[in-house]
Amino acid sequence: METELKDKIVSIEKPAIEAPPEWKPMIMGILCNWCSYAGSDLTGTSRIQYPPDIRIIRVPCSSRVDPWFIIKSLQAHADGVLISGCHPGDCHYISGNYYARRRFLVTKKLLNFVGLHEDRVQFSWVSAAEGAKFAQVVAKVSEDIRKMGPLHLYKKENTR
Amino acid sequence: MTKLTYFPGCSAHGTSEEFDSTLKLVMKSFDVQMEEIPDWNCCGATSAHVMTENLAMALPMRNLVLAERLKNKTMGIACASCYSRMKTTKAEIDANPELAQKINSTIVEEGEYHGDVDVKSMLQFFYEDIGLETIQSKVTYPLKGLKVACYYGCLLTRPAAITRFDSPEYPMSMDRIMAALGATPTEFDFKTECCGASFSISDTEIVLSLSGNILEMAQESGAHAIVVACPLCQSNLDMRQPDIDKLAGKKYNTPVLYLTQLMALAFGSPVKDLKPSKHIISIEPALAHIGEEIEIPQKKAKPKKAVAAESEVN
Amino acid sequence: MARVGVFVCFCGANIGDFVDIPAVVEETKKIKDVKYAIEYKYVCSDPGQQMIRDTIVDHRLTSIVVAACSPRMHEKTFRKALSDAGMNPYLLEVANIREHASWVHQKDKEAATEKSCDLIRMAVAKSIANEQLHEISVPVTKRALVIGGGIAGIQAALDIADARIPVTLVEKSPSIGGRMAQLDETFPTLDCSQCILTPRMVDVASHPYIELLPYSEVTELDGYVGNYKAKIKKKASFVNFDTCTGCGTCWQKCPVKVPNEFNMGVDKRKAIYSPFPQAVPNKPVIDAEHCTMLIKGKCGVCAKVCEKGSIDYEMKDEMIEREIGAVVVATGFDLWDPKPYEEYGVGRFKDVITSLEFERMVSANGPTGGVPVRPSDGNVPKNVVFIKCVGSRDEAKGIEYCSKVCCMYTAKHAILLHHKVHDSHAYVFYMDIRAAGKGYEEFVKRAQVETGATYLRGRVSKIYKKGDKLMVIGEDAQIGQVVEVEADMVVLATAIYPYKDNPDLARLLGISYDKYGFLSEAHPKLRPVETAKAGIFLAGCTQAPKDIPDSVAQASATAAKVCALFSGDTMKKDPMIASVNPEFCSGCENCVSVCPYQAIVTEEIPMGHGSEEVRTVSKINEGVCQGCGSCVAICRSMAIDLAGFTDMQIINEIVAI
Amino acid sequence: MIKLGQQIENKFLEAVNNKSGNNVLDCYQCGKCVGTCPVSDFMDYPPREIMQMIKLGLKDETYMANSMWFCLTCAACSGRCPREINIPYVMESIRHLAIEENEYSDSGKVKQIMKFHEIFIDMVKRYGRNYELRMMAEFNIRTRNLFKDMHLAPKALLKGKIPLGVKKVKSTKAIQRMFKMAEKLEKTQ
Ligand SMILES: Cc1cc2nc3c(=O)[nH]c(=O)nc-3n(C[C@H](O)[C@H](O)[C@H](O)COP(=O)(O)OP(=O)(O)OC[C@H]3O[C@@H](n4cnc5c(N)ncnc54)[C@H](O)[C@@H]3O)c2cc1C
Ligand SMILES: Cc1cc2nc3c(=O)[nH]c(=O)nc-3n(C[C@H](O)[C@H](O)[C@H](O)COP(=O)(O)OP(=O)(O)OC[C@H]3O[C@@H](n4cnc5c(N)ncnc54)[C@H](O)[C@@H]3O)c2cc1C
Ligand code: SF4
Ligand code: SF4
Ligand code: SF4
Ligand code: SF4
Ligand code: SF4
Ligand code: SF4
Ligand code: SF4
Ligand code: SF4
Repeated sequence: METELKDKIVSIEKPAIEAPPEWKPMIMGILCNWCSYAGSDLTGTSRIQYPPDIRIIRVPCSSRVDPWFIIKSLQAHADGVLISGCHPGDCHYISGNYYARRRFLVTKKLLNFVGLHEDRVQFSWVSAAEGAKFAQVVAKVSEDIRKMGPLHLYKKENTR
Repeated sequence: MTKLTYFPGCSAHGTSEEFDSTLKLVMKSFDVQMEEIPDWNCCGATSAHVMTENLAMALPMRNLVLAERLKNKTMGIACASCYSRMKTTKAEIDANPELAQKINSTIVEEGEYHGDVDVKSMLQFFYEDIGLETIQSKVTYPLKGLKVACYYGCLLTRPAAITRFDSPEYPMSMDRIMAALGATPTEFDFKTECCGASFSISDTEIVLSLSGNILEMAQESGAHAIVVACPLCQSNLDMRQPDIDKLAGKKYNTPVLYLTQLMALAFGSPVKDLKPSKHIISIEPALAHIGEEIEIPQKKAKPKKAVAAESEVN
Repeated sequence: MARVGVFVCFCGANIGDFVDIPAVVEETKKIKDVKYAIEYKYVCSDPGQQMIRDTIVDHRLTSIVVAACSPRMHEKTFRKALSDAGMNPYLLEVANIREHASWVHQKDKEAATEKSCDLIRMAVAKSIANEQLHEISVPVTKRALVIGGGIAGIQAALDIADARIPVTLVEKSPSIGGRMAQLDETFPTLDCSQCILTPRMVDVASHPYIELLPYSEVTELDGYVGNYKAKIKKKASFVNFDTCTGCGTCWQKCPVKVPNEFNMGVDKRKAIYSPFPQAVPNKPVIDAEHCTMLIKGKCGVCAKVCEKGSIDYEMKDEMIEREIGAVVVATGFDLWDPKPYEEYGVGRFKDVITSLEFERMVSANGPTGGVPVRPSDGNVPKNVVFIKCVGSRDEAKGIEYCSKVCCMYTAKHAILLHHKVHDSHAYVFYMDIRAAGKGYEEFVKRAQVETGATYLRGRVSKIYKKGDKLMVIGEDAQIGQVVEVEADMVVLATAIYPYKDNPDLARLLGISYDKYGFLSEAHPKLRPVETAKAGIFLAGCTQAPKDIPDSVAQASATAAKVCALFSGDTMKKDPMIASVNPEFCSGCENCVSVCPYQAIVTEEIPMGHGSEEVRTVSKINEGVCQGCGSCVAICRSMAIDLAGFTDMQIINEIVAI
Repeated sequence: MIKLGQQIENKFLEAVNNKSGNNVLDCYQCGKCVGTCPVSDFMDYPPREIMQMIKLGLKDETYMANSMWFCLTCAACSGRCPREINIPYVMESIRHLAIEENEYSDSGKVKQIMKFHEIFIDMVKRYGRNYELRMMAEFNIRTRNLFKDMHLAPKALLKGKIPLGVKKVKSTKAIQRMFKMAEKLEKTQ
């Protein structure tokens, strides 16, 4: 996996790619089960609309998120990653989100180091009651990524 | 020989000459050399503080700068009000270098402020630097029989965060010094009540009422005299006493002595050195109690057996 | 070879109207491992579930994906369907195409359809890596440990024991009863505290399912929910409780007097003592700090007078062990020391006392026979000033919080003063009157109207002494005037504060506490009696200030929790937990430090290859692990994985889009 | 009647908070300061009420109060305030704000107190130190109360309690320059 990663990083370093007109960003959302995933469900139950650019993966806790998942997402098809967990102090597992936050900051530094815009990866706190906030967060990440442009030239058909 | 930078304050050469002179006597017994800050200025007292922000800090700061030049560790201040202004200014500028610089810019001739002199009241200096043991060791004429109410006033121990000395509510340092001299401090709950200080001239009515309460409580406590460590307190309680008497319709006849006067006396100075003539309320009747037996409320004598049962086996 | 079956749900119009389901099914069929895909109107309906069961059998499927609503909604339903068809329920994945697609992209059917396809693709990819998991069952030791024998601990112990579950009740003082035993009459009904408490204390002592360990402390707790092991120190009492009859001859004859804690030091007790007449057990202990026999070998009177020969000066502390399944902590409260209130003359004025001292004085069984007296001269006070919120709600000198019970007990004290001294008058200085409870406001009214207590709104500024009177100065903010009350006695309603050693106990139990030392509940609203550590519960004032009704209610709630925990011989646990592969573990112990539940321990295993040497690796206790995954992400050796959310499963999801 | 609700922003509160380094909103109206304050009986609004007036944004009423002029900065109140509000600082800041905005009570008492402080500062400016006798005289002249404290004068003078002269600071120039610069600082704020 190490060598694979290195190869990929080199390719990412290339200058920003011109976005084809039909391009839509692809965002990988990794959400904790207890707060943010429940919040995103609430967005649905409340019928709050947001850009259809996000694909959501459920994990027990934001502390389950391995930096590898972020890198792998960007390597695969995602133009951006959103990680979301419980508010500080509300973690279902007492202190998990605190570790996640620390690890995430380190990951951002790594992204910077390899030449990626650090806002391709974002972190947020969304509680189970914040359906509207989840929609806002997705809209914001989506807009940020749209400004940054695609990370991958080809649509997924080529790699699948 | 210890050296102490001395800030006498405006009243030292005026209203409180007897404080100044006995202070010097006492310091001599302790072998402390007092170096008066050359060309010190008024600290601005309450007035500068009431009316202005910067001047209120500039005036004390000039003294602090001058004091630093003497290179002694500590500056002792005779007046509680000066002490408070100086100490507060020091705390504020030490905590805020920007402010320090700003205020320092108004002090052109005297130079820069470094912040390396300790500011203490004389009481604090006696209590912390000289110590009760040394004080006691100098006593040649114990003040046995003299009951005193120790009055600290508001500014010697307040605000606690700034003075960091004794208790703001019920301080004991002066009481302990008095006890070391052989006198008996009374249980006096108005130790730190305000005497009206700065209203002495502008609103005398307030002073009469506040100082009146203090005299009343001192008398209630059975004290022969009040002991103070500040010229403002002294003048309010002493000079205004006849007026207070009139208002209260009774004679308090409670002399107000500086703690240094009693220290000097206990260390062997004759009464005339205390400059008794300076006092509006004569001090002699109070001093006459020295040598009297004091009736200490005896603990109820218990039968021997019961006493033993208290802690030990019979 | 994976054979995945996919069921796409219309949810009536909920999904059907916004997602082109037939197109989704067509697209799904193109996925490599999908052997079967079908759409259905309501998959969660009975026929829908029947369809799943049938298809599993008919098509020999190896994993199932349902594309429908959120897994938080029906994952359980579908898992059961799998089970019923003889398939491991954890081979199910749910693609959330309702909350995450149809409902949030209602204006863009094309995008919603495309997204649904992606979500299904991800779920299929994940399901391929799904493994068969089995619910973990942890054996439970059906014995509860209750720490603290105040009213909360007593109630919890009795409720649990009544369910025929054995209880070990550990109390650090010589008798159970706690603070309530010190109270006279109690608000809001003014019934006598002893009368309602003593029967319960006796019940505890005689209950066949309760083992009472007085004069004991818990010193260690190991293990996890259902399987704890406690070490308990039985402090040497120097009295053989088995033979002692509690006759009292020894303490009548003992010559050493010590301030009596039970009476807040108002009177004295002996070096051998039983704390109060109704004590349970009513056997004395020798206070080793004061007994002259134990200090310097002189005396021995008690041994001489004891007809039963129950005194044993050689007795040593004894350590015992108990295996237990759950713990209820009910260690109650101490009173905050009002020493910082120098302006009230605390420590200088003898007649400025605390509320609990007053409570003992007005108690019929108290040191003054139920009459309040001034400690300075023994006279009965006429004017009594009560000051509320002493220490409480005072950031400068005390603590920020409100102690909750003192408004009420001060009203009680005003009434009791009137009952005991008819020509007395109570002045109550208050900031607010917090009387939220059934019958509480009415009770305060009783103090104000029937008793005629004068309530003054303000915090007392200063107390000074004038002759033998206490002059109390404060503002009456209602009229904006400073008032001075000439009082004979002043009672301070000092704050409720946890015992100093509460944090030590918390650390020993592995639970958390707040900055004051109160033990922390798992959730302030929805899990107020549980701690973050499974199997440890909280009752009474150890968690926060409370009155008796609240303490009792919380205690009964802990009993319900304990009984639920013990309802089977084993506890079922979610199998989605972490495990270490010792071959990869480098023994760095990073995982140990991140686990919020202390579920990870280290063990030594042989180096292998026939070597004699050992190495340290981590091991996860499956009874304790809650499956958060922190350890998985932190492990650089990739030695840990989390069942149900394995690296493989998640990476599969990631690369599927 | 005091009408509230006409303005949402409480600029006055903000100004007091900024100047005093306190948050007046911390005050929960317990009144401990009032019973403590030695001069609350002389104030038209004791400290607790001043706090509430600031909270309500009653700027004009606060400026017209005499309370801050009576405050002796004795710090007894702040030592007891359960919310750790530095009340004398709050008093000081409204005093300074009132001076800045030149809006304060013209009651005789307040005028008298201000006059005293002005004369005192004037003495310090002139001599670097306080000249007690001169000050008393000037105060009496300026407040048109020539005979105030006259009954004390003979005895006090006789006993040397009030010296007839003052030992000036040598460098009065330096002091005066300091005054000027400090005044300038005051204005630039
Ligand atoms: C003056 C006053 C008057 C009151 N009046 C009333 C009233 O009228 N009505 C009312 O409803 N409430 C009243 N209360 C409140 C009432 O006292 C409490 O609600 C009640 O006592 C709380 O019970 P508890 O079991 O939580 O704590 P406690 O009664 O404090 O019991 C705790 C027990 O745990 C033991 N313990 C502590 N630490 C350990 C340890 N480490 N190991 C083993 N054992 C330990 C203690 O020895 C004690 O026996 C009053 C409180 C006060 C202060
Ligand atoms: C405006 C407001 C704000 C609040 N905010 C908070 C807050 O922020 N935090 C907080 O902790 N608390 C808050 N509360 C209090 C909180 O709402 C209550 O504590 C809580 O809802 C009580 O729950 P309950 O189950 O006892 O009663 P309820 O929530 O009233 O539930 C009772 C249920 O019983 C049903 N029912 C009634 N009669 C019958 C019958 N005869 N047969 C069958 N069913 C019946 C009712 O339909 C209802 O569903 C607030 C209350 C109010 C009014
Ligand atoms: S399974 Fe979910 S989506 Fe389908 S019908 Fe039931 S509730 Fe609706
Ligand atoms: S130890 Fe002996 S004397 Fe004391 S109570 Fe027990 S039986 Fe009685
Ligand atoms: S041996 Fe100890 S406990 Fe017994 S009577 Fe003597 S002092 Fe009391
Ligand atoms: S319960 Fe009442 S007396 Fe006690 S802290 Fe709260 S408000 Fe104060
Ligand atoms: S973090 Fe990984 S390698 Fe380190 S001890 Fe834990 S399991 Fe072993
Ligand atoms: S998954 Fe969480 S609870 Fe389980 S061992 Fe790892 S860190 Fe601890
Ligand atoms: S003491 Fe402090 S909190 Fe209480 S009224 Fe005064 S300023 Fe407000
Ligand atoms: S500092 Fe001012 S307000 Fe506070 S007690 Fe002293 S005089 Fe009163």
